[in-house]
Amino acid sequence: MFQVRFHGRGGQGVVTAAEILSVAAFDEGRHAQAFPSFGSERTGAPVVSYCRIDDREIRTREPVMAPDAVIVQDVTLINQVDLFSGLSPVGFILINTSRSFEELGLADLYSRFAPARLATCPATDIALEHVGRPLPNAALLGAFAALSAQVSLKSVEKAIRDHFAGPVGERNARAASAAFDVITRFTQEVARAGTN
Amino acid sequence: MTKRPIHFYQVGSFAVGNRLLSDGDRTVQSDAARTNSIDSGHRACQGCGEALGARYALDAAMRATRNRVVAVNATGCLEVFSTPYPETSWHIPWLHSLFGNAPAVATGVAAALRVKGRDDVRVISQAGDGGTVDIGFGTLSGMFERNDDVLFICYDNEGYMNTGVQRSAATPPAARTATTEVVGPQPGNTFGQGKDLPRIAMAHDVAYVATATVADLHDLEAKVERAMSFRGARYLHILVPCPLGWGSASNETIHVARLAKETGLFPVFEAEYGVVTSVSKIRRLTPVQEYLMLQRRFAHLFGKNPRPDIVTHLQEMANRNIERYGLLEDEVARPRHARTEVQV
Amino acid sequence: MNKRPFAITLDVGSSRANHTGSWRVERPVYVERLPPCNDACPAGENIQGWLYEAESGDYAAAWHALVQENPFPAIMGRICFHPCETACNRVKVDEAVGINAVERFLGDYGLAHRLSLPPAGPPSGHRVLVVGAGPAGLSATYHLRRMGHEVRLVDSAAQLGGMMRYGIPAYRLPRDVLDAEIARVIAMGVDVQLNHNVEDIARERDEGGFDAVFLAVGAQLGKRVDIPAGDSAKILDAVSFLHRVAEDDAPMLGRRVVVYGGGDTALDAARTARRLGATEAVIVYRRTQEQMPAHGEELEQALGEGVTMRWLSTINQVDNDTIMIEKMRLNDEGFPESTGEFEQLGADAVVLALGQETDLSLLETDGRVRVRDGVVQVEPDLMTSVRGVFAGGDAVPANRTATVAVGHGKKAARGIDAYVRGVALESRAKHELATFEHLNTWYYSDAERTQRPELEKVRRQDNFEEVVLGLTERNALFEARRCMSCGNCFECDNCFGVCPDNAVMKLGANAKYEIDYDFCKGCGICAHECPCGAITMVPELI
Amino acid sequence: MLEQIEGSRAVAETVALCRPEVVCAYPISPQTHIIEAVGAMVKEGRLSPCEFINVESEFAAMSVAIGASATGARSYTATASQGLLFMIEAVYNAAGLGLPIVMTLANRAIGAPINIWNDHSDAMAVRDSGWVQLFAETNQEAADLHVQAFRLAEELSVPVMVCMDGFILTHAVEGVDLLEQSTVDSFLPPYDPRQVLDVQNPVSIGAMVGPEAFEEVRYLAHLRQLEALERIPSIADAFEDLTGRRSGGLIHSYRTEDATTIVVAMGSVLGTIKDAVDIRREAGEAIGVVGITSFRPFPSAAVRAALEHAEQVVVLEKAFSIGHGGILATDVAMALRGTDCEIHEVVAGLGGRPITRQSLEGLFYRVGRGELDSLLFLDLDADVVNREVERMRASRHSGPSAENVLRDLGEPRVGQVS
Repeated sequence: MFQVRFHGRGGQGVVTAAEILSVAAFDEGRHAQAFPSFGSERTGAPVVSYCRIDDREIRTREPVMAPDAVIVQDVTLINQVDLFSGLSPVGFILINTSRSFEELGLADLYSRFAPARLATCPATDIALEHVGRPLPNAALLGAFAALSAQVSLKSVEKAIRDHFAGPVGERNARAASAAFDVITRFTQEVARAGTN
Repeated sequence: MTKRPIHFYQVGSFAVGNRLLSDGDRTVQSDAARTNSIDSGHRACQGCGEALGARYALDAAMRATRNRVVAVNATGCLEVFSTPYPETSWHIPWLHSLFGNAPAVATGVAAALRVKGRDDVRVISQAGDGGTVDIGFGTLSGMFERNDDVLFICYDNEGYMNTGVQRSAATPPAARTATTEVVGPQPGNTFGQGKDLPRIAMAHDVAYVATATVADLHDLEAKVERAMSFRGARYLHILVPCPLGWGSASNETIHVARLAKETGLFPVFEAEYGVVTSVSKIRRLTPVQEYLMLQRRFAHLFGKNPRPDIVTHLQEMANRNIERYGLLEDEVARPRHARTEVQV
Repeated sequence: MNKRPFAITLDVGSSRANHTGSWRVERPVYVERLPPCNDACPAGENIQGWLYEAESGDYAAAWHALVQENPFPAIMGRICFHPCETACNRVKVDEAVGINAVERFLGDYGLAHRLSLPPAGPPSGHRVLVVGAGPAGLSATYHLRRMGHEVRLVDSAAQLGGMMRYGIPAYRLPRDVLDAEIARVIAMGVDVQLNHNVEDIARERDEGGFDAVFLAVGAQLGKRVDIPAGDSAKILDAVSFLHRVAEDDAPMLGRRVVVYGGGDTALDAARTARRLGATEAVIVYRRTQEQMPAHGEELEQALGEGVTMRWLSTINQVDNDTIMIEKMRLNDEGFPESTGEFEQLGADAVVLALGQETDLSLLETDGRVRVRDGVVQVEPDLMTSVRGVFAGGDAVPANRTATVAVGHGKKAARGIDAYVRGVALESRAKHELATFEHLNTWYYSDAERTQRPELEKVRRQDNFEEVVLGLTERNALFEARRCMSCGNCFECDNCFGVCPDNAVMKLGANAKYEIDYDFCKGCGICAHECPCGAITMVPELI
Repeated sequence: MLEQIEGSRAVAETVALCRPEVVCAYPISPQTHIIEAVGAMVKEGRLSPCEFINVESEFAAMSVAIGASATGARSYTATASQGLLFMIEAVYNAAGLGLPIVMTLANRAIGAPINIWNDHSDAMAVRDSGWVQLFAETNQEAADLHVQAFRLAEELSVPVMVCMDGFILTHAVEGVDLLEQSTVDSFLPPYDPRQVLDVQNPVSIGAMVGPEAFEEVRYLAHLRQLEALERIPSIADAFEDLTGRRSGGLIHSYRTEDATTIVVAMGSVLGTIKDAVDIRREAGEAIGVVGITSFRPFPSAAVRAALEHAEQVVVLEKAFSIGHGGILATDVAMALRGTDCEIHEVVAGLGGRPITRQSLEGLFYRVGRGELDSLLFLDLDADVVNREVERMRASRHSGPSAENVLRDLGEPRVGQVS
């Protein structure tokens, strides 16, 4: 089972992101489960959602305690929420930012993981470019597909188009594809650096 | 307006305060030692109009009563964001029971105070528009007709925002909500429905009925103060924009409320014993379009497939209010203080 | 009281444990922006600042704030052409704030209450020669004295004031006002030498042992043009004419006076002529009213006093008691061109008001000071091509107004101060301009501008009584309070009041406010509802 | 002082002796006589200080009581049947907030079909609300239970419902020994609220509690009811010490010592059962009866102690869970876990159907002979039921069968309904 935890703020589409990821996995014939964590917080408050992917039926309903990946939609949460709590030592981290882990003050964290498992992606910029609105969730899903290889870009794009009707879906799918390319290049570089 | 305009210091009648105003002309909110009846740390959305309206109203009531206010709160956003265990934002005695019974609970509080001879302590019951015009309507009407000594405040954000923006009987026509989607030939909420609760309250002949918005603090505070000068049932209806439900920018909460009044869509007035005694005149008459365009819930009226017919319909509603209440300055003034001699 | 039910009943105010500042992606920050009036003021006055003091009715504080930059509020309040009012954001609401009228009120208040300028600074040991006792020279003197520098102020005229005395008629600037405000500067301790014509600036500087010189010699020579004229034609220039009037030596002009030109000096000359007994005072100007450089209010007052205008006309010939004028028309580019239509007018005298030139003879012996197009060339700090020699006012390229000259005086004083102390002139960083878009004008009360009363026209005809009268205290206060305080917090409590999260702390009178970032969710209402644009939202950094 | 008095009147007089400060009510048969009488006493000043509020619904009635109680006033209301269901949200809320409200429930059936007569369906509908539910056997006990109810409620900060059979008790005129004011005053101290809306000492009452503490809140409410299991008998003892009268307590046992068959029931039917038991005893049958006074909290231990020696237990109740069976019987069965008692569920007296001694005798006779099914509906008209069942099989149409049943019975019954 592969478990993903999304961090963002109320109103940023965190729940939608988990849902789309689960649909992408479902489309690949896998079992998937997406669910939110509801609090009394409102727009702007830190919120989380979860997605589980497995090849078997997923029966558990407990919250995700030890995620295999953490996706951070809003980088301003870094000093405010325990974002990486319970994350597997071989887990993935994907942060929506144009900066590096070092610039974010996360050098320590970075040093504890394999380089190919941690990535930052300027998803908001990509969304602004392709979608015209600062909603990074579709782009992050594309980036996640590239980073984790848990789902294919094709499935992610399809799930996005299913979720957002018409041209909005198309634009979001393009954002996902662009982010996928960014992270693919990144992982290739890491791989090259690793072999050198 | 209940309050005479302050003549004149730069922003005398409009801004929250001013370094040069006399104490009597200062708003409660300008006082560094105001109660903050609802305090920081509440979990309302950014730019929440209801959090603001509640503090405005209750702080004013606290001043008017020399800090002797007990509040009853219906279920809803205000209740949920202010009192999730283990924290409460309130600094006043506060009781939450149910969604539809805040007026009746307040009746009980008032009865208990009366039986204990505590006529110095005053009761405020508050709810959103759902708890007022819909599920709480029966108990509210009962509280009105018994003339219980309660000021009921409706924080009207025109929908069920707590549950995810569904339609209430206070949702304006054409507005998108989760239960009045923008599909079909008449997108959004239906025309010709909804309750005008201030007028219904007036029909109960209660001592005092007023409307206000979070955009005019002086007016709002004056109305709370005026309301607290009466005994018996009173009603204050405050328009509180909801950035989430209206799709307005969080920094435009006050601006949007102001335009609601300046367009005439939300008439601001007060009435005593069933008779309108004053209205807040429109200062800068604004076409409804300007108001509507700030809110995504009306976005379907503009853009690629605009609906000027619906905008016109809404403009007609505003015009009707302007005519009904005489909201324009140059209109013949209605008789002021034309109040009956009935005393409580 | 632990007998309360668990979880259901809570202690008040406990939510302060929940720091909602973590929700914020943008933070409000208080800023100061440059008000457009300040930006436009040639004298560099902090207009918004002194209006702020005046708003509270503390006129002495307002006066003191004003004279930090400009020692002549009563003069400026009369003769300044107030570009501040043109720039005023309130123009877009109703009408500009009557800054000039309030300035005059404060100036007169200062005189009436004998308020003192700031004292001279402790002696610096440096000596400065100021040539010319007009607005530039006097302003420089004032600022230099405050910096502790010794000043010798020389002027070729018999009295101090330069063009303020010899160019501006008394009905615009009463002499008692002029004298009183100049006297206050001189009282700071100034070595004044009048009737002193500097002939060689280098020599004067060396002999006096001055560390620096400020040339503020003005533009005292009236421009002349060649107009065919009969022998007995009476033609004089406006500068000399006004100068003589100021010295109680008014020339005889006759009954019908024609003034040629379109500037303020032309109007001054025509209106002065009326007061000297001319029954007709006609201004002939080759362009249109719209193109006239004179200020509108001056023109209105002149017309009110019976001065008449001949637009689109040039004088072709001056004879004994007539002149010939030619009608002009505007070509496609808006320039006047001849029409060949002529008209004869009766005229006993013609006053030429076609501009002024600077007398730079005192520089001739040296020749090192660079001069171009009849004016002295200066660096931004007003230093000329010769080290230690500064110039300002009408003698350098700029608008020739008293206010610009006052500003030059201050600027030169700062330049000189830096020079004599051997340090670089600090450049003051300008704040971002507070444009109209920064304001939320809803909050300003509707208030039309107060009009200044004027002397009844019939009483202006034969004397030099002041035409424009001052504001009453009540009106001045009203007018001051029309100021929107653009870009500068004036403690209206809006931010404190409109925050849904009580995250703005009010620190008390004059201490303004502080954002409590523990709770600020960054909604931005405070910035949006700040009337004067003194809050900005900046993205939250990690 | 012993008076021949209507049950409602006796309750009203006793409630007044308890000095309630806020009384609110909305009329519904068969509760009306109680609140009419209290209202009159307030109006004439006999009950003072007291605010009597005529509200617009039962929902408002309980809400007013909530507000008044939270403000430190002793609060009382009364209702029945549909009224209880209309206020049910507030009923749960009062318990959740721990407000010591006392309410009389004049037990009545629940529609549809609308029916104003007695059974216990209404009380059962709020069985799990967190209220203490005490069932009165007689009007004397009904009156006495109110005094004990206020004391119990205020000691534990729980709301208490005194259930008395509608019409059968409320409208029955019989001898009731009304207490003296001084007696009640000495038994019932002034209300000292555990939490109160006080401007000097403000608190927030009624917070939203999430998953992190909700279960604990509920468990604590349960503990409070368990505490009530101890307080109810001792309050009854104290009452007996003061008045010499045994009222209240958890259960009443009658001729059970040597009984091999014990009947269990609640409310006024206990009297008829006792008569039937006496007759069966004369016939040589070892039969007794246990009356449950405290239905919530349910006195499992006391019930077990009273029943465990019996071979057969007959639980006769005026309500049932449709699709399942007896409600009280289920509770009794849980109390008797691990014993060899055979339990029979008998549903009787629904919608005011009279429970006659004769029927009961017949029932007990059959019990004695081992002829009883596990679930029996006493005095059910099998012909009517069978005809309707056949008709339903024929048409397969869903819908109310009450009209058909009435038609079969020959004449529609017309009665005053609320």
